[in-house]
Amino acid sequence: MTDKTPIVVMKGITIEFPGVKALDGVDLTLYPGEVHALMGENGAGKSTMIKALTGVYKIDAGSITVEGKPQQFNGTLDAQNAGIATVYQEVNLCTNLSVGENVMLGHEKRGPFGIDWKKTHEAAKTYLKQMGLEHIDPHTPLSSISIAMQQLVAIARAMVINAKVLILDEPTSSLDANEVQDLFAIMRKVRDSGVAILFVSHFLDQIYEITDRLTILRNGKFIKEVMTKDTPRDELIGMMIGKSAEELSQIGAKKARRAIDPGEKPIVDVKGLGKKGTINPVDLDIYAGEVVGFAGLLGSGRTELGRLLYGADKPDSGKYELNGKQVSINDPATALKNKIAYSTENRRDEGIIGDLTVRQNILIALQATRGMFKPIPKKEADAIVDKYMKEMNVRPADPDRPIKNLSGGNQQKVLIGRWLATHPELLILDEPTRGIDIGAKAEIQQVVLDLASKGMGVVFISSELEEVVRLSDDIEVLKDRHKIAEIENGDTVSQSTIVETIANTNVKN
Amino acid sequence: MADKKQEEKTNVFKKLLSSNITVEVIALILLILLCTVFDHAFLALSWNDNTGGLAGPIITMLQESARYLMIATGMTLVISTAGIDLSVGSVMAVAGAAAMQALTGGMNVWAAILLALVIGLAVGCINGALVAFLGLQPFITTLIMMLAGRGLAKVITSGENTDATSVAGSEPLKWMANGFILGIPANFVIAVVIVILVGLLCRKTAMGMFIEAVGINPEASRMTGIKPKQILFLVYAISGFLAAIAGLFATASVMRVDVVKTGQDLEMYAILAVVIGGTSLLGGKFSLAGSAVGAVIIAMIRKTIITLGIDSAATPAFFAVVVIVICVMQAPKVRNLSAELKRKRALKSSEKAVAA
Amino acid sequence: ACGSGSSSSSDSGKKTVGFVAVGPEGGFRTANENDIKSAFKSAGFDLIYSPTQNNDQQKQIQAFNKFVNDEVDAIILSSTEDSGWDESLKKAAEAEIPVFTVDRNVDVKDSEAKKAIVSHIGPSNEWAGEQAAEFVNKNFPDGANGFILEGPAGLSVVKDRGAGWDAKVAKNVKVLESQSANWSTDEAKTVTAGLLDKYKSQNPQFIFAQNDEMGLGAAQAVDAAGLKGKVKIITIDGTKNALQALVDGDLSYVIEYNPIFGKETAQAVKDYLGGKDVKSDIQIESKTFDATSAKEALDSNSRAY
Amino acid sequence: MTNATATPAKKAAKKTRRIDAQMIPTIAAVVIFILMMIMGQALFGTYLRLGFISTLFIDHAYLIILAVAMTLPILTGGIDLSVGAIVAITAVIGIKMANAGVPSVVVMIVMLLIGAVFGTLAATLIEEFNMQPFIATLSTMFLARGIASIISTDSLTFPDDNNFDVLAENITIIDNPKLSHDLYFNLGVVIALVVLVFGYILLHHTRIGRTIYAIGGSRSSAELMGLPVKRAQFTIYITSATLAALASIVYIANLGSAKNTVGVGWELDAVASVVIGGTIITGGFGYVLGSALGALVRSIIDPLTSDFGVPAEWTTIVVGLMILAFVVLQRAVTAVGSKK
Ligand SMILES: Nc1ncnc2c1ncn2[C@@H]1O[C@H](COP(=O)(O)OP(=O)(O)OP(=O)(O)O)[C@@H](O)[C@H]1O
Ligand SMILES: Nc1ncnc2c1ncn2[C@@H]1O[C@H](COP(=O)(O)OP(=O)(O)OP(=O)(O)O)[C@@H](O)[C@H]1O
Ligand SMILES: [Mg+2]
Ligand SMILES: [Mg+2]
Repeated sequence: MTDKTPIVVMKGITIEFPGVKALDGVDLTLYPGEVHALMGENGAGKSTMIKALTGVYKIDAGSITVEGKPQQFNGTLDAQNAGIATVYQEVNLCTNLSVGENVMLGHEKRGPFGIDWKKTHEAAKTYLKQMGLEHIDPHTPLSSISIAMQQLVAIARAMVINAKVLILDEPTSSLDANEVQDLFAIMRKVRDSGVAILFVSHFLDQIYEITDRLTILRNGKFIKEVMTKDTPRDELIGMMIGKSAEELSQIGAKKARRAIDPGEKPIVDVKGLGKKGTINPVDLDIYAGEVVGFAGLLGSGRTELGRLLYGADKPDSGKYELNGKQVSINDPATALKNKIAYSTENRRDEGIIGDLTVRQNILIALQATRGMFKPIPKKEADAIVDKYMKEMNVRPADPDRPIKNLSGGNQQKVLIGRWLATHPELLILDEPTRGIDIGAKAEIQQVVLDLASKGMGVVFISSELEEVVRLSDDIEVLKDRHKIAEIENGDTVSQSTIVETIANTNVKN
Repeated sequence: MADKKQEEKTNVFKKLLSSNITVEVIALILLILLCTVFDHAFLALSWNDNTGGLAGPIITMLQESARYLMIATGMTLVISTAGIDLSVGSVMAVAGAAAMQALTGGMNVWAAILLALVIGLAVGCINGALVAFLGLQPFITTLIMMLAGRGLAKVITSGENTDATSVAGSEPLKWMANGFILGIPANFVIAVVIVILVGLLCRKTAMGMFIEAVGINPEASRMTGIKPKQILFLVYAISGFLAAIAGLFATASVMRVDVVKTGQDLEMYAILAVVIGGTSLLGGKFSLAGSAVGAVIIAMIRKTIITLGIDSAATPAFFAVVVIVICVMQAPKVRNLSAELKRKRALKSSEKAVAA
Repeated sequence: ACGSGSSSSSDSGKKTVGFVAVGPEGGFRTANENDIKSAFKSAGFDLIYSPTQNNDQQKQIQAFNKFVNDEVDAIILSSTEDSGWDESLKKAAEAEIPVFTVDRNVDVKDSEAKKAIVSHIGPSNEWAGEQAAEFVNKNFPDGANGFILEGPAGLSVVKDRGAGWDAKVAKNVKVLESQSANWSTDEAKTVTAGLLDKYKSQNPQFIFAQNDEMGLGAAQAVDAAGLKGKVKIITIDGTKNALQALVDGDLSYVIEYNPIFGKETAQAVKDYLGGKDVKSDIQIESKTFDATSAKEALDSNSRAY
Repeated sequence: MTNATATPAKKAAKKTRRIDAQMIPTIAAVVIFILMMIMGQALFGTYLRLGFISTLFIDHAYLIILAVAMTLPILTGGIDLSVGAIVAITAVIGIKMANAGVPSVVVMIVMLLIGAVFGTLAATLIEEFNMQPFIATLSTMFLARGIASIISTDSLTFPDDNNFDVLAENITIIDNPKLSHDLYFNLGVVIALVVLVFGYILLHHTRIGRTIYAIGGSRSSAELMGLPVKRAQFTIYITSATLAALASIVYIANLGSAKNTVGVGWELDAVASVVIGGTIITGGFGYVLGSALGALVRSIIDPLTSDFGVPAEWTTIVVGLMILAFVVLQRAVTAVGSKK
């Protein structure tokens, strides 16, 4: 195996941003016909390494050779021309165009009169089909499909380029188990055709399932390159976080279901809440100290239900009671006033305010509830920022950086801090652990449990059934934009309970 | 300890170098130098007993800059929300027309000033309502208001260039544009005070942050409980109000409104001042100080044109050249030239090392 | 065949006249167009008024062509430019619609197009420029230094007034600098203040402002510099404000550019449509004012603008 | 089985929805334009005359070209403010050259090249020096206008024997006894229509065109997708400036004369046309066909205002209100349409 000639060799890569050395002399070697994973915590420098290779960032020191030739790409286009196809961590597609156009952009099929749209859309269809997206019409506007599907579209797009190197930065973060398997099937096929694949994921199971070789980074430094099959999990975790695996905070067994007194009133009680075309009327109640999980497949309407609860979309039917009082939550401002907070799954478009600092991003929601002309006193603000930076373990621990310069996982932590700072009674978390490293994931799960035990109501939306089952008291199961079941969590409930419920329930439309 | 201090020093130095304002100030100084070379008395100041203030080229330049300061400040806030206000020039004309017409109609001078400000504010509010609540595009909305505002000014004066020079009792207004405070032009002082007030309003409350948030990502802002519509409405209203003050400066200086010329093309100057000051037309972070220096630069360019005696036919070309030079100086490519060179050198040496 | 609109009007007996205008721009222009409108109204015409924006000739051409299509009985053309009208005039000629140019004359090359123009009515810009030069020559027989404040570069009014000045000005009169102040009072004040600063040592004695608006601005700068009365300011147009300033001693000489010729225009149109002969060039008399004649004019309250 | 029958129905629904959502503003423009024409005809009786329609196109061939030109930068979220000034500088230089005896074809080529040079300058400032399009083209606007005035502030006319006339020659299709009922066009109109087709093909049938839409959606995404963003930007600004030069050719051929002040404010008319035609000023959505239509709508607003007998001082207000009414109406139709 070792006598294979590498296709990409990166040596001593150093990249410095004002104030941080994101990469410090990192090596990476990719071999054809192998899946290679970049491993490391949030902010370790994985995405930066990928951007260095594809010419998005200029390197400050080091060398890159592709197929033996020294290369200095001046942007993705150059990298593409050299046979490197990339799907970046944040989905980068154009929401103003259709799905098909996005897949084929830059590679449209041409006829005698320029682009031949019929052929192009047909081609798009076949690529979409490869990704298991045969049900999506290429003419659908991209903006109308969920983030997860957009992720798949982005991967389909990478397939169009006949690449020698395929780079996938956290492609599985928003996919459910089935889709991950579909994706792996494709990756195997591509790998076997002799393509080198660079893969990033925070799911160790996936890493052990699909990869051949690992490069481990920590704090922008190269730690080691190893073969996957020779490396036990604890050793890998140890290398990634710099301490032994045992020290990782562990969450015990499944949460015990919170008993509800017969006379107790729920915080939130909705009846028939719905919006035409997005989610059919749903009944739901959430008690203080309860974690309610939303489970369902991609596009089942979990996000839409969360948004309705928060007033991000205006419901067009239903009754909404909050602590026994009838309210109408028509916009986020009202929701926040009523102590409801919602952390979005779409971090880039609806979450972070990119050019503002981490500090401002933490404070902004609290500030909005207090009103524009009542600034939070500096002392109080400092305390809040300090508290949540520490609590969420945001790195780098500098609150005065623009949030857009943080790694994806750290952005997510800051956002959760933002919502906690408003002291909500009901906190809706939509995919809060997406893109978060194993250490931090456990931390966030712990935070959820702590919050609940202090009396907060939590809605927990996640594509990972495992964590839904582990954290929730009640699980609402959704399918095709209908609530199909409400499962009281207990010893008999497991992931398969939910999967079966979904499979065996038919939704009348 | 000493090391740290050293580091801080270099940091401050680096920050200064990378700031837009530094480039602006350099440009301003260069323009002043250029003028001084052509006209040795350019920097000379004298006391004018006639007006009770300092006199000299720099003073007239500051006097002219007052109106740019006003519209550039409003424009900064609007641009920060990723909008644009093309109507400021017309609002100047409307406000000026209202004041002059009211004065000739025998209205009390303070009432006339108030009337002008209210009208400016009202036009701003209409802009704001159309953009925020009807969701129209700022460019086209304020373009329409630019057309309609000019018409409104004509309606107010029945198409005349109303002249209030000889109206008795209008001294306060005249003083606003022509008077002096401690020898410094009153309008410049007033303008600077207003800019500082707006600055304090933005930075001491959360207004500035909210405006920037809306400009950076309106949807994310909405999700944090900010009401983007209110913010949008607010910035256009402020812009209208400040444009009215600028209109008073422009008309009171000659106590006459010119329905066609007052404020003509000034929206472009204001936008230039804002962009030179480092606020992006795509919205987001804004710098009022940058815009203020930008406004003074615009006045200085116009002064330079007069001082150098540039042929009136060539004026626009000269203006263009100066603006291009300033913007190119601010380009990251040019500014980071030394850093870029250093990086290239480091890369070369590391490549050599790899080869060896 | 189509339409019952007012524009195809022969049945109603009232003649329709299209007025391709510049638009209300204060001072001269507003007085002129209002006068034409009211004169035609009282002469029993139906006048359709079509102004342009920003002095844009294109919008005037569009309006002109529309009047041809509307088959109006006559077109009054107050053009922003003196050339570029051949195509449109040809159409008017083909449709047999008489055209009367007012204020600015137009240059026509095409013989076909020339036929459309019946008459030109208006005062002369060159004459106004000449008067300004004559005044300076007379007042400073030993020569003098001064400035000219021009309108926006390229307008033919600016050129004609300038040409008139150049034709008549004496050799010993030196123009230190010509600057554009864009017809604007406010800009003129700034520009003049700058020029006075710059040429302090050369002792400027006159300022020729190509219109009243700029002259009034210059006067304020001169006043602020403490030079009132020492610098003579000459302006063209003759608005009430300027005459008042003349009386107050802020200005020294005002040359009228008489905008009141609606009656003459309406009469010419009426005569032509009635089959009478019309002079091809109807020159409108303008006056010049000094302080005394200005006071008389103001006191008699006869000025319409 | 149930699935199989359900899918096609869903698909069909999605397809029509797509057309609705993006085309509605443009369709609204068509409908409102027709309504305006009918209103003009009903009230004043001259708007559907063949002569009116003929001159509408002939007099606004230049604006159609400019609107198509302006569509390109606006689709990317940029703008080209220099088009009016480029008309001026190319016109002044063109007529000067013609008077110096240079053959007309050469003159036209030089005019187009001058346009291209200014476009290249703007694109360089934007791409190489990070200037925002608004500011870069504002600078080239001042520059072009300034150079035009330096060259000449005279009213220039073509010499008698020039081939520009050919472009302006009327070609009559329907000849009626009265000129106002003739249907005619000239080569300028043909050029405008060719430009329209060119714009359509460029935007919808070339990869550069698709890149333009992608940049309008998200420039950083377009870059990360490996699209030739820089090349597209150069193409856009060079094309728009060159088309402005072409508009200049068509315009001065019609007039036979020009001067440095020609085209003041035309950039704003062009922007208004583009927006009326349904293109979003922040980029990403819109069609050239809409822009051409927008140019026609913009063009009949002025005659309507004057026919209504609006008092002089009120004209710009009414023009403004009419554009506003148009934009609001369009917005309303779009809102209702996309809700469905
Ligand atoms: N454009 C930038 N400017 C400044 N700092 C940056 C920039 N991009 C990344 N960084 C910093 O570089 C470091 C590495 O970030 P990177 O995005 O590569 O992390 P990552 O390993 O991909 O993390 P994650 O798993 O969270 O995606 C982080 O500390 C981040 O804050
Ligand atoms: N703006 C929109 N317009 C039309 N349909 C939409 C829109 N946003 C989402 N949808 C559709 O609504 C359905 C529900 O989406 P939603 O995002 O709520 O799913 P979900 O269950 O949260 O799954 P996930 O977030 O994991 O994709 C999906 O079919 C999606 O395609
Ligand atoms: Mg990453
Ligand atoms: Mg979801």
